[in-house]
Amino acid sequence: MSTYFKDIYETVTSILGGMGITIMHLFKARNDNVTLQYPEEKWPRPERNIGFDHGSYNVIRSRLHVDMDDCIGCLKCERACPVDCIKIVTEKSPARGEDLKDIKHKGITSNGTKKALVVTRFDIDMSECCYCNLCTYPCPEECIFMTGGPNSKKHPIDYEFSEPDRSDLIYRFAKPGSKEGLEKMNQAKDGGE
Amino acid sequence: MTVDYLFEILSGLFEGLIGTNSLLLLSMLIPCLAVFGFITVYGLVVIYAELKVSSFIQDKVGPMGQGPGLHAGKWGLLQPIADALKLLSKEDIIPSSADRPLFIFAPFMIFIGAFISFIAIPFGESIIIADFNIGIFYILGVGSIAVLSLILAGWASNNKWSLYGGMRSAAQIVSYEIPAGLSLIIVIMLSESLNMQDIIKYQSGGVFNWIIFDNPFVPVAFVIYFISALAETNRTPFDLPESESELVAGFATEYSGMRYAFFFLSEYANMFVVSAVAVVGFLGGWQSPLVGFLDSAAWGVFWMISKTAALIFVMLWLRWTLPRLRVDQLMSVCWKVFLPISLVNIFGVAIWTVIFN
Amino acid sequence: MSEDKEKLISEAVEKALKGDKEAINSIEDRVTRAKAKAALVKAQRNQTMVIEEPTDTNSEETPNKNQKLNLSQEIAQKIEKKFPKSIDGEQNEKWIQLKPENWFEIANYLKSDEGLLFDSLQCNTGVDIGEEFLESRYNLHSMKHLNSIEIRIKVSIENPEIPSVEKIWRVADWFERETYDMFGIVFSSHSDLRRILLPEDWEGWPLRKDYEVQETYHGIVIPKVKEGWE
Amino acid sequence: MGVVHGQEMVLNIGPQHPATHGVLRLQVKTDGEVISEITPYLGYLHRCFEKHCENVTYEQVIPFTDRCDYLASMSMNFGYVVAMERLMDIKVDDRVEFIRIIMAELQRIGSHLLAVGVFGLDLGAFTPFLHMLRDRERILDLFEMTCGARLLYNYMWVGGLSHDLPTGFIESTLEFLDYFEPKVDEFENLLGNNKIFVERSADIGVMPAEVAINYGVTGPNLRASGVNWDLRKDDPYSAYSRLDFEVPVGNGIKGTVGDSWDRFYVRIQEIRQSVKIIRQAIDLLPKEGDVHKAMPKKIRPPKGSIYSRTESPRGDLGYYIESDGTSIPYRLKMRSPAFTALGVLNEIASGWLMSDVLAILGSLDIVLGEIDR
Repeated sequence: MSTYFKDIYETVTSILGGMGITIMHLFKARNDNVTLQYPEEKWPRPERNIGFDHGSYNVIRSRLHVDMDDCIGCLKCERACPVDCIKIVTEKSPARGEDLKDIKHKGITSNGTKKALVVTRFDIDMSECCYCNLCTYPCPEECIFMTGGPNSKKHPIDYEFSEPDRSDLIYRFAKPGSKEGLEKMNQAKDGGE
Repeated sequence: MTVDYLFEILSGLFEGLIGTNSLLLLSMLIPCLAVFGFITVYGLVVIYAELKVSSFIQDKVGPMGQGPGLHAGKWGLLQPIADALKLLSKEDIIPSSADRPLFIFAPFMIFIGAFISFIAIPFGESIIIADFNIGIFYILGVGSIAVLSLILAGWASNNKWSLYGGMRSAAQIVSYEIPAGLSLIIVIMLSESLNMQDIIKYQSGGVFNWIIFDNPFVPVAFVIYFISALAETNRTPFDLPESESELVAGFATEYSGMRYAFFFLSEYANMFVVSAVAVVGFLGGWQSPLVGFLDSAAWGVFWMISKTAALIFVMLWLRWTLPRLRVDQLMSVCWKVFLPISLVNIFGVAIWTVIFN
Repeated sequence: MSEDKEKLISEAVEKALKGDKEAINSIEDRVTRAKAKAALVKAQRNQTMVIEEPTDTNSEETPNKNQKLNLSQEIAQKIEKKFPKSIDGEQNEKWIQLKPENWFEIANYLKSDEGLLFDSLQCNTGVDIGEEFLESRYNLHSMKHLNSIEIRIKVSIENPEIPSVEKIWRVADWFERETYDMFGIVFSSHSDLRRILLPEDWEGWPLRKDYEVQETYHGIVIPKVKEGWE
Repeated sequence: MGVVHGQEMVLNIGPQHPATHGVLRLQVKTDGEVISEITPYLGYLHRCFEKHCENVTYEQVIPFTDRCDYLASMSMNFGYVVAMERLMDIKVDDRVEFIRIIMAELQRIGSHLLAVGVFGLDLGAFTPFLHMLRDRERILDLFEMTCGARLLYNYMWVGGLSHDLPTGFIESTLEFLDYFEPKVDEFENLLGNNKIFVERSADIGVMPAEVAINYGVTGPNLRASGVNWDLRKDDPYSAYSRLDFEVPVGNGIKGTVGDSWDRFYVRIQEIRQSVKIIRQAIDLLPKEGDVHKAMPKKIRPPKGSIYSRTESPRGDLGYYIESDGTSIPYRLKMRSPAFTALGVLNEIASGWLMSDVLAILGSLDIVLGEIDR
């Protein structure tokens, strides 16, 4: 009998205790709320203090980006990718370390390396990318990176990318027409000789 | 009564133009439409309230936005309308193996149950559609139609989860009618009437004449009634028939679109009915808490609705606080706790009345 | 590379190791300098490894390991005594190689003997060790004595049959099903030997090294090359 | 009292069901609401982890381990790198060790918060679940700050870490801990002490210690059965031997030892212990150090095999690695704790009501990604 009343007492007190906690949250809703009103407010959140210094907050892993002017076609990123979502095709440059104006090829990277290869295809399938960041470390020229990564000053954080068609998520970074252009140049060279 | 009143007005207006029978029908139809409109508007409001209360309790902001279109209006006020439109425009799916007529009939039946309860609820001294002399009895009676329709929905869906939900709700609602009824018996004992208006008039004269403050046994009866009402309307912690983590959605698993909306709406309508009965029985109905303070027919509607809204808020508040009971615990709470306490209460009230009055 | 260059490099590296970095930087030829630097790094790593080795033995893991090594042989001897000719091949420091025949009785002994009490089967895995042999490996652990051993049972790929220990360690039920699923090792007298992770009608044993993916599954062609890519 | 037996009904809970925590199918035999037999069917989330690992290099395995237990990716990384470092005899810096411990314990808090919250959700309590998600979100913020990813980190590498800690991380973590500690009490009051919750979980699904050990159940589930077994204490890896913390065990306060409530309680207590560990680790963390120092240029472990265990939030996480001396694993097996925890379900949950079975399933805290791999 005593457990009967004890149970009733415990039930009532614990339920009232729980209700007390929830009503406190209800009244403090304005200060406590953690919702990010997404399209208007974006990360990094502008007004609410979350305790981080946004200036040093620069390692968000967003989509991959390649600075083609710096790429030397060493294939290290392709080999590092665990899901094989990077595909690179290179061809020998007719003139090592020299700009090829016709196909907008730059001969020297910003680190000063002379390029021996022309990258005719540099495709990244972002729909397969697993955002592991493994491709960015081996790059000797630091030209492949996640936007919002170490080069975030050049490329803003951009984590909302959607496409109506899945094939649009295959990013083609190589300069358009570089393959044909290169062929033409080689032909012209052959003809000249 | 409203119907008679309307009939008089209408016969004054259209005398000789339309037959008496048609006029009577018309004067019945108008209040029905009004009730339907009230339920719809109230449904939208309470859905919004539920969204907001739950969000605030959970440290969120709930539906928000700047304007119509992509956003749900200022403070998300358009959210319930968007919800309703979405439900209305959804494809109506009837499973091929379902019992088609029963499947279609069940959601309307549960709505009818909630709908016809409304006609006996008084919103003011003369604002009541049908002033039965057995008002409370009537509401308890038609409230049970919900059980039938839930079983119907569960059976007709031809789905094991729905069947579980239907069976659970049958056991639950039938059991909890008993403590709810026994608690209301105290009200009837004190007011010596089954008529809603008489019960309210018995409580006239300020907040301390309300039945809940009549004697120390009545608050207990009020709590028992309120909890039983939660169980009857399938609200947490008694939402076993549709417990989403166990039975997917219980009896409503196979329903979609408009039919699902009817289940949804009648749950909220039932919440209003049981709260209104609690207000009439224990909290003075449409009467102002202070004598002479905002005490007119229009303010009567205000008092009635605001008291009911307060009880509905407690229901929402409980829902977002408590976990759910198990089937056997639900039954043992009813039969082992509420029933004996209700009986003791009746004795207590009887003895108290004999001694002190 | 010519011999004098090699000599130059080794001299420079030796100097650098003693602290004179200029010895390398002063090399004129770029290629030689780079090679010298690489050699220096290699030498430094060797050096640090030499330094690190003694600290390794001081850390708390190593004595444990030594103890385990002894334990493994000790238990192997015990098993050999109790069940003669059940040890397969030579005794090993790290694991016990058993023949499949007596495995159920040995497992029972390992679990119930007071001195051993291996009451927990930590892990069971199959390995395709090549040369037409499969191996089932059991990692046992004793909650009381805090010992761990590894047991390996080798079977031929034609007739991969090992007695089930499901009745001894209940956890073996699912582990054995998984090993069966992946390697096709049949655990005889298992009560419910079905595939566990793959669909029941899948063909082949995926983790064997000679596995080839089936062409179609329920009429669906299994893609092996990425579409729209090449 | 006579018991009425009805006709037996076979019911499929899942693969699409709100309470199965992923894609799990439980085929149950029911007699009314009483469930007499449970047969789990796995594999709906099978992503060929082990087969993949035989085709990628050792570094590339790490992103795959992330995806096994997606609620405790740090711990998954941690277990793998510890196994690799044992295999290759690499000794890493104190700084790396303590950063790893901070991350693993933060992850343990996050994972336990979700486990406890979802357990409440299975019993119908919605609000505690969202409160716990709210705090887990702050932990994910801390992770995002460190390595840029919120869920799948690829943060711990063999011999080091992918990034050093960012500036302000320690302050943010301490700030979070100060904010978080009182919240644990609130969770306990809101959910754990609620009488309805106690009634639903105490004495339900009792798992005695022998059964737990026999079925290979580990981690909080085993500790709830009263067995003091924690790899951080009993087989210390990383720098855990230098930290002072207790191992909470279930003691049956509200019911029997090893019931669902104990499993809840042990997790709540472990959250408190993790907070304690993080504070100590922050104190012991060396200020300077290169997190890439011990990383080998090319990972080619010597020929041989290793079975290495670490304590993930769900229990003993074992990696069996067989190396043939190349840079690609010859065989890599993950012994996942949730796999064995699910195996015990039929033993402890048959004979209970349907609601109880789902409550027990919730209390075991399984993650299907890790079970199916």
